[in-house]
Amino acid sequence: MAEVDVDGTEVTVSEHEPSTTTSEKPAPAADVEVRIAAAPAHLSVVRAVAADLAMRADFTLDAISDLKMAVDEACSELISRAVADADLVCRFTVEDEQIHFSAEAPTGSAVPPSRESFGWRVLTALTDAVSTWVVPGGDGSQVLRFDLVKKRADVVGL
Amino acid sequence: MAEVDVDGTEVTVSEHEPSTTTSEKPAPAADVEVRIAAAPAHLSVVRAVAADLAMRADFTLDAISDLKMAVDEACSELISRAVADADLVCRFTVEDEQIHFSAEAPTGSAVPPSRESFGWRVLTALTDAVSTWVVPGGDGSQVLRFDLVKKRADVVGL
Amino acid sequence: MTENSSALPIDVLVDRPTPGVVVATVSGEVDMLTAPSLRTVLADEIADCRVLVLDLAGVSFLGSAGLAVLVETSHEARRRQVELRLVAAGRSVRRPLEITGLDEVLTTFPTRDDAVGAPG
Amino acid sequence: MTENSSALPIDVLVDRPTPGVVVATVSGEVDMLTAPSLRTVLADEIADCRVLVLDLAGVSFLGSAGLAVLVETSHEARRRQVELRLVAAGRSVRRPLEITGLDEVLTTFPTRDDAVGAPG
Ligand SMILES: Nc1ncnc2c1ncn2[C@@H]1O[C@H](COP(=O)(O)OP(=O)(O)O)[C@@H](O)[C@H]1O
Ligand SMILES: Nc1ncnc2c1ncn2[C@@H]1O[C@H](COP(=O)(O)OP(=O)(O)O)[C@@H](O)[C@H]1O
Repeated sequence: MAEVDVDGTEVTVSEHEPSTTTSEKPAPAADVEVRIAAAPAHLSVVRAVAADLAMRADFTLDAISDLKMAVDEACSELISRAVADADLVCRFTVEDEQIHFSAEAPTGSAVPPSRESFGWRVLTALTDAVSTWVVPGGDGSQVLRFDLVKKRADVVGL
Repeated sequence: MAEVDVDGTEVTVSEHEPSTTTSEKPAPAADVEVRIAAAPAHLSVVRAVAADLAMRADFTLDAISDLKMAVDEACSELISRAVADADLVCRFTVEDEQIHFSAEAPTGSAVPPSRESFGWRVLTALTDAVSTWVVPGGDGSQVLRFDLVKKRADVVGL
Repeated sequence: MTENSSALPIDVLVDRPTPGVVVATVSGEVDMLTAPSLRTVLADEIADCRVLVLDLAGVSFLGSAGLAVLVETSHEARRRQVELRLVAAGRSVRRPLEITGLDEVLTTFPTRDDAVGAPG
Repeated sequence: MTENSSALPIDVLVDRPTPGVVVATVSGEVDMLTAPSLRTVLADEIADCRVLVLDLAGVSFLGSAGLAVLVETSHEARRRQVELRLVAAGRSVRRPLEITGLDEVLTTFPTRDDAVGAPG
């Protein structure tokens, strides 16, 4: 399901776990995990964590700004689609030249976000790789997940 | 075990869960939970979360600075005393006029930090209530915990 | 996890330096939480001016919910024959506009004085 | 959870504006992670000066590990008859010094120029 977009972003939208994205490599344990109520009031905490990690990993100022926006976009999408009273869990892993971010929340729909949406175009423009999919949770529920990779320095564009 | 310190901070050091601190009230679920590897490199993420929450809760600039320092102090103490490869879990709850912070990590010693230490004096100077204790974890292990409360605006001093 | 009701991290100040000109000065973070209040203020102000200056110099974060408000306001401005001018200073505003190509669609100025003083 | 090896968020620049005077300009966050590198630099510099100016104006966080380095450096300075002068500007440095009462024990100045120019 993975493809390379016009701007070089590796993108995946799938109803199953994608088979060729970074998420499939044996994942190192996350450096930082943040759990919030899936509500817009907590978006800024997740952006603050993203900015702090990217700054310390010596990201360029543009890359810090892009990561904040990408993390905000993925979490906003998860919050819009989350079931009531859900938690949103974010995991950040700082790798050599990039930060890997993944986030998930229980959702009511089995359909992942459309790749025709403005939000998806923004995500692909901001990141070096992005994927999203829905996996079955416990007792018949569904979990929507985003996975993205942002490099320390890069040239991106829509 | 709880007492009121010279500057009005409610303080508790105990080997058992204290019986008269804020931590004993039926705790509301945390707004934000942050999990890090118990290592100094991740202290700044926890401070960034503390600062973001306090700013949005309209804390005074002195109170924001004090909360960052108190959170850093509690987490530094937990990191110093943590067993190898441990995780440190922090929980923030934003209440009406205050932020409640708690943090814990597995430790090798059953003895909580001394209230004669410089670190403890700093913590009591910075916060409105603070307690620390060691609880039994799974399979014979020990967990050291800090619990503190910082009000939106306050006058504090050592 | 619970939801707290903290102060909204956005401020919008409205000012009328000359007749027909409204300047809305936004500061703080424009995201999914705060974009609705920005939308409400701009929908009110656009009804009663010839030039709407949206000063974003004090905006520290502009997410796609905020960009959507800019796009909607620009459509509404065209419909009402109001001139929309953005003040976009600093990376946290310029970068999202560039990434989405909106900098080529919207009229931007580096400072408030440039925007207010531009020939109509 | 793993430990990452990101760049240390501290910088120490050493400068000798006049003979016998060393100015160490610190920027970034001084916490449990970074205090050891500050300690190392100061222990080196204090061996070879008459006046040590520690400019903390660019410090955005000063935790108790950093305060401990200041206390140790002050003791070492007294032992070596070196004059220690701190530049403490901004809340993130002044507040921790006040809270711990260290502002009454250490000699502080509002600017680097004041500290360098003070009568010895
Ligand atoms: N190029 C753009 N720049 C900024 N905002 C846009 C752009 N295109 C669409 N939007 C805004 O994004 C929102 C969703 O756009 P759309 O492409 O229809 O996505 P979706 O399919 O998710 O609804 C709309 O409110 C629209 O105003
Ligand atoms: N008043 C103070 N201000 C700043 N640092 C101090 C002060 N008192 C002690 N310290 C520093 O804190 C550290 C621990 O001090 P101490 O009171 O002995 O606590 P502990 O019992 O935890 O060792 C020491 O390195 C010391 O330099």
